[in-house]
Amino acid sequence: MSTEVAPEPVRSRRFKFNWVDGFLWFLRVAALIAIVVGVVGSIQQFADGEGPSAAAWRDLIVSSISTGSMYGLIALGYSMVYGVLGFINFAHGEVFMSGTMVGLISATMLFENGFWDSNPWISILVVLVVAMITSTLVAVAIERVAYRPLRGAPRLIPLITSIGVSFFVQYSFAGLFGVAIRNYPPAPSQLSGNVDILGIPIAGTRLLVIGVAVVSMIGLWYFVTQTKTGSAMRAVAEDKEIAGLMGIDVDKTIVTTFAVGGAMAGVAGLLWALLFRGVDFLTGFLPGIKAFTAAVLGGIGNMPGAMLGGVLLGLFEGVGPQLVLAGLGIPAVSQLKDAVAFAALVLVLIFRPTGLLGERLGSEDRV
Amino acid sequence: MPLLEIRGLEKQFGGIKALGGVDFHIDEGEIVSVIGPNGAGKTSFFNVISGMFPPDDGTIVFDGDNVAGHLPNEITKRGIARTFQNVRLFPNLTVLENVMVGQHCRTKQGIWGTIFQTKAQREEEQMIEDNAKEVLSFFGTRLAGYRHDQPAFVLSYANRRRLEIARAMATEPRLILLDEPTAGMNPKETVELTELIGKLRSDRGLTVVIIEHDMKVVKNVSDRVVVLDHGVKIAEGDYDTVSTNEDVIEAYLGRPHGEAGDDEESEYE
Amino acid sequence: MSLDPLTRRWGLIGGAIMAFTGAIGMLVSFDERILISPILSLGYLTLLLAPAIAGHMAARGKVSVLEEPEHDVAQGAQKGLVAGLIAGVFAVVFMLAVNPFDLSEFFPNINDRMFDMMTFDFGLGLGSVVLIVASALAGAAGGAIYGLDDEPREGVFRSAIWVILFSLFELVVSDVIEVDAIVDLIYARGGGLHIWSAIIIGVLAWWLGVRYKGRRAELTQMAKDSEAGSRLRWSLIGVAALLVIVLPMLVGGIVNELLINVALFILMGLGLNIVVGLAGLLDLGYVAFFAVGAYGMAVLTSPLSPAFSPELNWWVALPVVMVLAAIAGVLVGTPVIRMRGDYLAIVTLGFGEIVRILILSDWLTPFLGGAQGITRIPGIPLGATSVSGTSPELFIYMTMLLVGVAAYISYRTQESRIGRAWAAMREDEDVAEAIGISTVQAKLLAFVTGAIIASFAGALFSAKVGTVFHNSFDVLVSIIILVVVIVGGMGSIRGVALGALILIGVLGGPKSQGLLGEFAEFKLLIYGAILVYMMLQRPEGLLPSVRRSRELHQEEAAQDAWLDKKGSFIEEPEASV
Amino acid sequence: MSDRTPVLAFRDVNTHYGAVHILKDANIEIYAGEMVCLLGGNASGKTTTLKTILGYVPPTTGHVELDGENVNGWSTAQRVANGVTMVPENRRLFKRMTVRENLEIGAYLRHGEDLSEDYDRVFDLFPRVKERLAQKAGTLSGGEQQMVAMGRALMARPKVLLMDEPSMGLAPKLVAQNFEIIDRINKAGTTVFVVEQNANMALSIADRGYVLQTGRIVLDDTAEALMANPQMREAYLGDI
Amino acid sequence: MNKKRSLRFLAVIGVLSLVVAACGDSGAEFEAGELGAVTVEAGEAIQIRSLNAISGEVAFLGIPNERAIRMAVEDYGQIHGHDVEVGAGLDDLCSAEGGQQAAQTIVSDEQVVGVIGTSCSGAASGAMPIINDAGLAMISASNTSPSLTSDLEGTAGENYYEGYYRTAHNDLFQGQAAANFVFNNLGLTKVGLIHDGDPYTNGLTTAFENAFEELGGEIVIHTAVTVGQTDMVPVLTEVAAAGPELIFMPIFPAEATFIVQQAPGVSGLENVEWMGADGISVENFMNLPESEGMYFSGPDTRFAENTNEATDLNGAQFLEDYESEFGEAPSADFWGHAYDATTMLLMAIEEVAVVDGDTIHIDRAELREYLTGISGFNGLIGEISCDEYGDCGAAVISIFQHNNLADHQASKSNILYTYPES
Repeated sequence: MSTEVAPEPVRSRRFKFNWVDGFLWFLRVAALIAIVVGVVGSIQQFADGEGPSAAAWRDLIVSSISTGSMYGLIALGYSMVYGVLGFINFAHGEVFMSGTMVGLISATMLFENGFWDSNPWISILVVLVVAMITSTLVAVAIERVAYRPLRGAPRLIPLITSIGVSFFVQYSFAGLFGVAIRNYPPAPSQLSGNVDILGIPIAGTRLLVIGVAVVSMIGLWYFVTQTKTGSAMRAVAEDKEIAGLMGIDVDKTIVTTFAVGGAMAGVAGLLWALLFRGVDFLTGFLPGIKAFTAAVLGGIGNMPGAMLGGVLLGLFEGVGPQLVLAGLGIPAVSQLKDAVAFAALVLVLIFRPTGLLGERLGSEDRV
Repeated sequence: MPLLEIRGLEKQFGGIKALGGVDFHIDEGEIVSVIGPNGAGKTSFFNVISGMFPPDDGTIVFDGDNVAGHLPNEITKRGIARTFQNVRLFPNLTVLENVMVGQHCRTKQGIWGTIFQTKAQREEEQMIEDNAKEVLSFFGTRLAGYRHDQPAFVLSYANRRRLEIARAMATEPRLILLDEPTAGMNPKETVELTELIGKLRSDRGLTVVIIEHDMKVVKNVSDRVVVLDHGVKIAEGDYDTVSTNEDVIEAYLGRPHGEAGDDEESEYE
Repeated sequence: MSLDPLTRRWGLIGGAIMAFTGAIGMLVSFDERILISPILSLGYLTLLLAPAIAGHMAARGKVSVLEEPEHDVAQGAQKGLVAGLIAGVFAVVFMLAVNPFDLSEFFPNINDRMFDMMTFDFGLGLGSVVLIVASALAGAAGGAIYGLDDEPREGVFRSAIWVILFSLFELVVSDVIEVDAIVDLIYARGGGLHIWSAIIIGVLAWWLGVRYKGRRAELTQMAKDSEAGSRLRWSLIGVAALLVIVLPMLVGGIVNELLINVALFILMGLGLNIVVGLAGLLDLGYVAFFAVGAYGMAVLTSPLSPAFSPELNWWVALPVVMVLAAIAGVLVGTPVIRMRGDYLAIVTLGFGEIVRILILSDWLTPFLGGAQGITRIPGIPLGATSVSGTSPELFIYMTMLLVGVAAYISYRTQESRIGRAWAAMREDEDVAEAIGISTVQAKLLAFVTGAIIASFAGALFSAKVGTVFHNSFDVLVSIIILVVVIVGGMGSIRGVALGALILIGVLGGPKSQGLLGEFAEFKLLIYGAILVYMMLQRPEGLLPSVRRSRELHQEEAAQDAWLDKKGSFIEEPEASV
Repeated sequence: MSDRTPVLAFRDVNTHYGAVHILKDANIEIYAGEMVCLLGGNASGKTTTLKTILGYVPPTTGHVELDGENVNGWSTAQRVANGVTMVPENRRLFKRMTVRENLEIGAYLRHGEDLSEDYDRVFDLFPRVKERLAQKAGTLSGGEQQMVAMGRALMARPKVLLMDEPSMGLAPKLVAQNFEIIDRINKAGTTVFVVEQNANMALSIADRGYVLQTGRIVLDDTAEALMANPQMREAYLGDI
Repeated sequence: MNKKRSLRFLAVIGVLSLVVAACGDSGAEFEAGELGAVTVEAGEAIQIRSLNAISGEVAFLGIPNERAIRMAVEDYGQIHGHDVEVGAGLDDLCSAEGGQQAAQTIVSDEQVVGVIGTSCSGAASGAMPIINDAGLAMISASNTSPSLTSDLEGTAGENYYEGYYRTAHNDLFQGQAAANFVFNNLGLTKVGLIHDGDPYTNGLTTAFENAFEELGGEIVIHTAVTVGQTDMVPVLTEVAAAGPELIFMPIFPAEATFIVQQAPGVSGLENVEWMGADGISVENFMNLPESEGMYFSGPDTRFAENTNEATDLNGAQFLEDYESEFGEAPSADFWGHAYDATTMLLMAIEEVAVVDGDTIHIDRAELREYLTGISGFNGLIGEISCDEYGDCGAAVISIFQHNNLADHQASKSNILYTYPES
């Protein structure tokens, strides 16, 4: 799709007027105007001393980025599976939830015998490992049982399967763990305080969350681009048949992909525990959809895109309502948080149909 | 006035110039072959003409109107039909349905007619079916009889190529673009198809542009041959002129065995 | 005797299922439903079905295309016994492993009630032995059944299925029979069949099956052979229509209420079927159109609509609602028109959520009532009376009328120029465009038609319930409609109806109960399991359309011509957008 | 020749796809150093033959031998590790990966071995490839891609190189070039098994040939004899 | 399954036989009122039904209600020699359509005399048209929406139907109580309100807003979270920006948990007081360290001393029985209301029943009339009197401060305010 209008017939793009394009242009312009007016309104409010204080804005932004980086980690799993198998694994949110849920058992046990407070770092590490192992196992099991028999099926089939898996895992956990919401023990005191970064106080847990996300992302990037398994993964993503011909065990590589995606979801599970503490069997649902949105926002199949998409989505939904909608004079804006997130997705896709970092495929790939 | 006249056609994909200012024309009733090495931009050329991609620059004047930048369905409606290099049928539709759907742009019954089963709608459906059968009969017994109700995916490779041509014919085009119609066919089938292409012109009055690697086919069917390389036209003329053109030999045909120079480098460029 | 790995595998799977259903509390919860009084509850059926199926599968062994399967009762029973034994031992090991710990803090359903249930109230010691024996016997029975010849095996299956159906659907049966004396003859007071009535039903099912063997096949063949427009076809249609008209009179309010719920989902299923099944646009936000229909009708007819309250008659409001839905279809459809597959899925899902969030938001509360919804929506005026959910035996006819309209629209479009264009677009969008189909038009038409059909459902819903709240329109509804379409058979009208009947009618919908109220807690678990099972075993759905089953069984149906097809034999993910 | 062990052999192989009988009692023997071609039209079972060699399609009866060993039940990876490599039709490079990565993947199963010698061999055959090492494979021209595809296969140090339709859809010059290279690879000691529809071209460089028709091997002779076979001339060589 | 369906069966045959059947059915000497009557033959049980949210997110509310209903029926014993049967607990799914469907099930059995339910106000709006049409009486233990009864000043609510009663308090009542407390006792004038999109929570915040503004206070922000939301920083930032002195959030535990846990990370909320309502005065929320110091409004649950006059059971005894039977304390605060509602219904049945040998006749219109006339009934929740719109709440709202993390039951006794002020 061309994003430019060229009215003169000689330099002919899609010069012929087309009302779909017209409508999309209308949307783009309307959105831009709304955003500009809203932001100006908010700035005006801020200047008038209304609306959130500077400190509140700071907290909001930091919190949005940390939530967003958690989305990003989950989104990586969507993106990796999409890259390799070409379908959206709706059950990935449940993979994330399982890590958080089982991690809770270890955290509760550690808390009950006092280890949590005496050795917070080791405790967090233990929870991290438990969450990662659980999520990895769940992801691999799902692949084995539900997706492997579907290799080669039209892509709608595994997608629907993943919806089924998602229900199944959710309600299995509801049955196993009960439906009540449970809470992780409060973050150890060493973490709950503020840390000064360049003179700006930032909540320790949020900083840790962002740090863990960055480290995981770098580790994953190294794994995918610099190791043999990583290049095998990319090869399988591009052409399973040929990868198999080169001696790559395609099934094993796919399992690896699920495992790595699961492990990242497990890390996200720990981050969830640090950020929100409360867990129930539906914990994976909304973050799952958000992460999926983030993956698409960044350009699905693209790993840096997933991370970027996650952080941006966190910012859109966290800061967006306050920054744009409040400025437009809409009441109770944070209620519209999720609507803003999805609207942002629609807008981004209208501007860039392949997502932010999604590749525009060349003619060879397309036709 | 030529049926199709193209000037300065340009198209880039991610920094790679697929078409670098191609001029081209074809008169009503002509059969022109487009040849060139792999990756020379032949298929991109078809894609741009048929509207799959808008050109970056240039004009495509078909029957007096510039159609550059129009949507593919609009271009098809104006009378340019095409087939695809790697055969793209609707595999789960029956043979007959594949052809019937080709007449979409020549028919007009909408949702109301469909829901209320108006007389006009019923007549049109009948007409679509009759036309489709008529088009299929063009291929003799190959796609006739029980084949009508078979899903397209059970067809043999050659029959799929034929069906794709039939589907293109059903759009009632004036110009038909055939992308490697004989690829993957055995010599017998190739000969048969070559004759068929001739019949497209003689029986159906179609103008044909064809991309082909099989030089026998090119020699047999074309009035004129256009050679593309790196998105640029490097030669044009009748078969004999083109096939002896040094640039064409260098870029595309290669020298017959034994004639190759000793210069290894040049051989593998 | 060496252990066949397949037997071991099925035994372990069976055992895992036993342990799993116990640990999630399913067995205990199902135990409250008596099937055959007093010997069998749904819980024990579930518990013993696992080893029985394991035994059956173990006896079946590996199925080869080339060889006729062998049927031998003794051998089947033996294999089944071993598989059942393994399953039972697994379940016991599970119980013994978890028993020493107090896990109730984390696993509330691993509790005494579970142990009591799984050990048949005999205590852990003796009970374990009993469980193993019972499981082994169930496995042996399952295996032996496989070993039977075709005819008796079918007889056993038929009897078992009918007995289970009669006991599960006690509510319907007693609602239809209506005469207390007869109901009491069949069912025990506390629920469940009497033993003797179960036996009679089983024997009858067997006998009728044998007696009319071949007749059914003959009949269906006859129905198939009857040409469209022929006398036979018309009389068949007539009989079906008569049945549909008379049926609601025969059943009571509960079943009619249930049927209305089912019909609403058939309606939405038919609409979504046009979008997804025919046009191939994966819409995960279909509920948005349902919401537009429901809220549109509420605003137009309710005297309590907050801002704008014309208090129109339902019939007058309906066309307005349809127009609103069509506009919504265009508004949602246009931005996504250039998006494909998965992008379309997430964006439509987003639209669905946006609509729900906006309805709820305090921002639009002055217009749509926000959290307080819109109430006092009048029913559908019909002559002197007004039909609403308070009289389901009349309202069902309204729903059926609109279902009929939607089915007719689907049926007509499917085999027409428009239907072919959709089919082509579904198969290959680029090519469809290249052969002269305006995909923009085709997509919008699909969206709009789908939206209008969903708005029918919404309009009915408002009039039926009398109130609308935002929580009736969450994303789960979209997904369940999709599941209905998929399980029933994409692209197939009959399939959608069957899917809705089974899922919504039996298991229950997102906001309604099905016949099996006991399943409520586990409804979505079962939905998930059904969905996965269907996708693995019968991805085309229960009653698929021809095209759809072609698509999914291309490989099997293909002649060797297709084997040499160009391209890969492992399908590559298509490059997106 | 029967006293030697064939590098690759089919022994009475039958394959089914669902209920469809594809290969019917196929017997093929390929000896070290040979260049053998398998000719056949569409739907004759050529692709199935390749899939059977690589283990994607299990024979229902009969077996495939590598170096005299029955390899039924081996995974594709095992077979590749034992010296079977294929150059697929249409090149099929990993377009989003660099040329170097493509070559590395060719040597995927050769863990920890020094690859410099193999690189040299590839660069020797295709000097052009060396210049393009850091480029994304998708940006190369058609001819260059063909070279990388062959280089990638050679990186596995195959005992038998399978070529799937090396002339399909290629410009005449490229077809000639391809067969030239195949010839050279064969002369350099690699056994080559070419599956082709273009019988003229294939027979011009092959030692022997098999002709496959609807799953059955109907002819099996030296290249010269096949060229001279009148049936052959009519059906596959385009003389009508 | 013992149900009388003769009328419906005959409807199929035709109007004529319907008339005949109807005549034949009412041949007894007992004269039924305009809503008809239920005749319980010898040996049969009197049928009542329980309709509560027993699955899903709001099950914590519905399950103790249903249990209390069963306990009440058991404690009450036989009525004129007939057992009382509740049948399987019906689920209102906390939604209008769920309520409607369940109501359909209830009215399909013509032997049913009355219903105890629903748990959620939305469900009542779906169920009542059908319940009312069938002439039944329904008493809810936990519906609080004003629209179901009246505005307490003599105007019927928009969803008021005859035959509807409740022992739960009207939101307007609690709104007034909470507003009074905040304005008068705490002396705060700037309040932020958070609801969660549920009709109940939204109704309560709206009631608070009206009452508080009436008193002269200022609602600086009235916003909402959504059910299932976890990231509360944006909404808290929005609230903080408005500068409230107290935040009143009558929402449910899941979202409230996230709010109190994340509030410390938001600048501007450091000195804010928090107040919740009965939705979160539950164990798992009050176990959170962050919940300490919060105020809670809700029905006064100091029922220990109150005795239900129909069963002679006091609150302390009830809780003891409950714990011994179900192994846990009730998960919500409306058990007393449910118990009283049930005994009220049973008492009404007993009073209006016309005994005819072993058979009894219960006239539906008279049943309603009796319920409307209830006055000064002593229940667990206090003295119950019904008004003409069915509000029967004992109407004591108490507000306590959570000051004892270790023992939240003790906190519940730390009552700072009760309404009406005595």
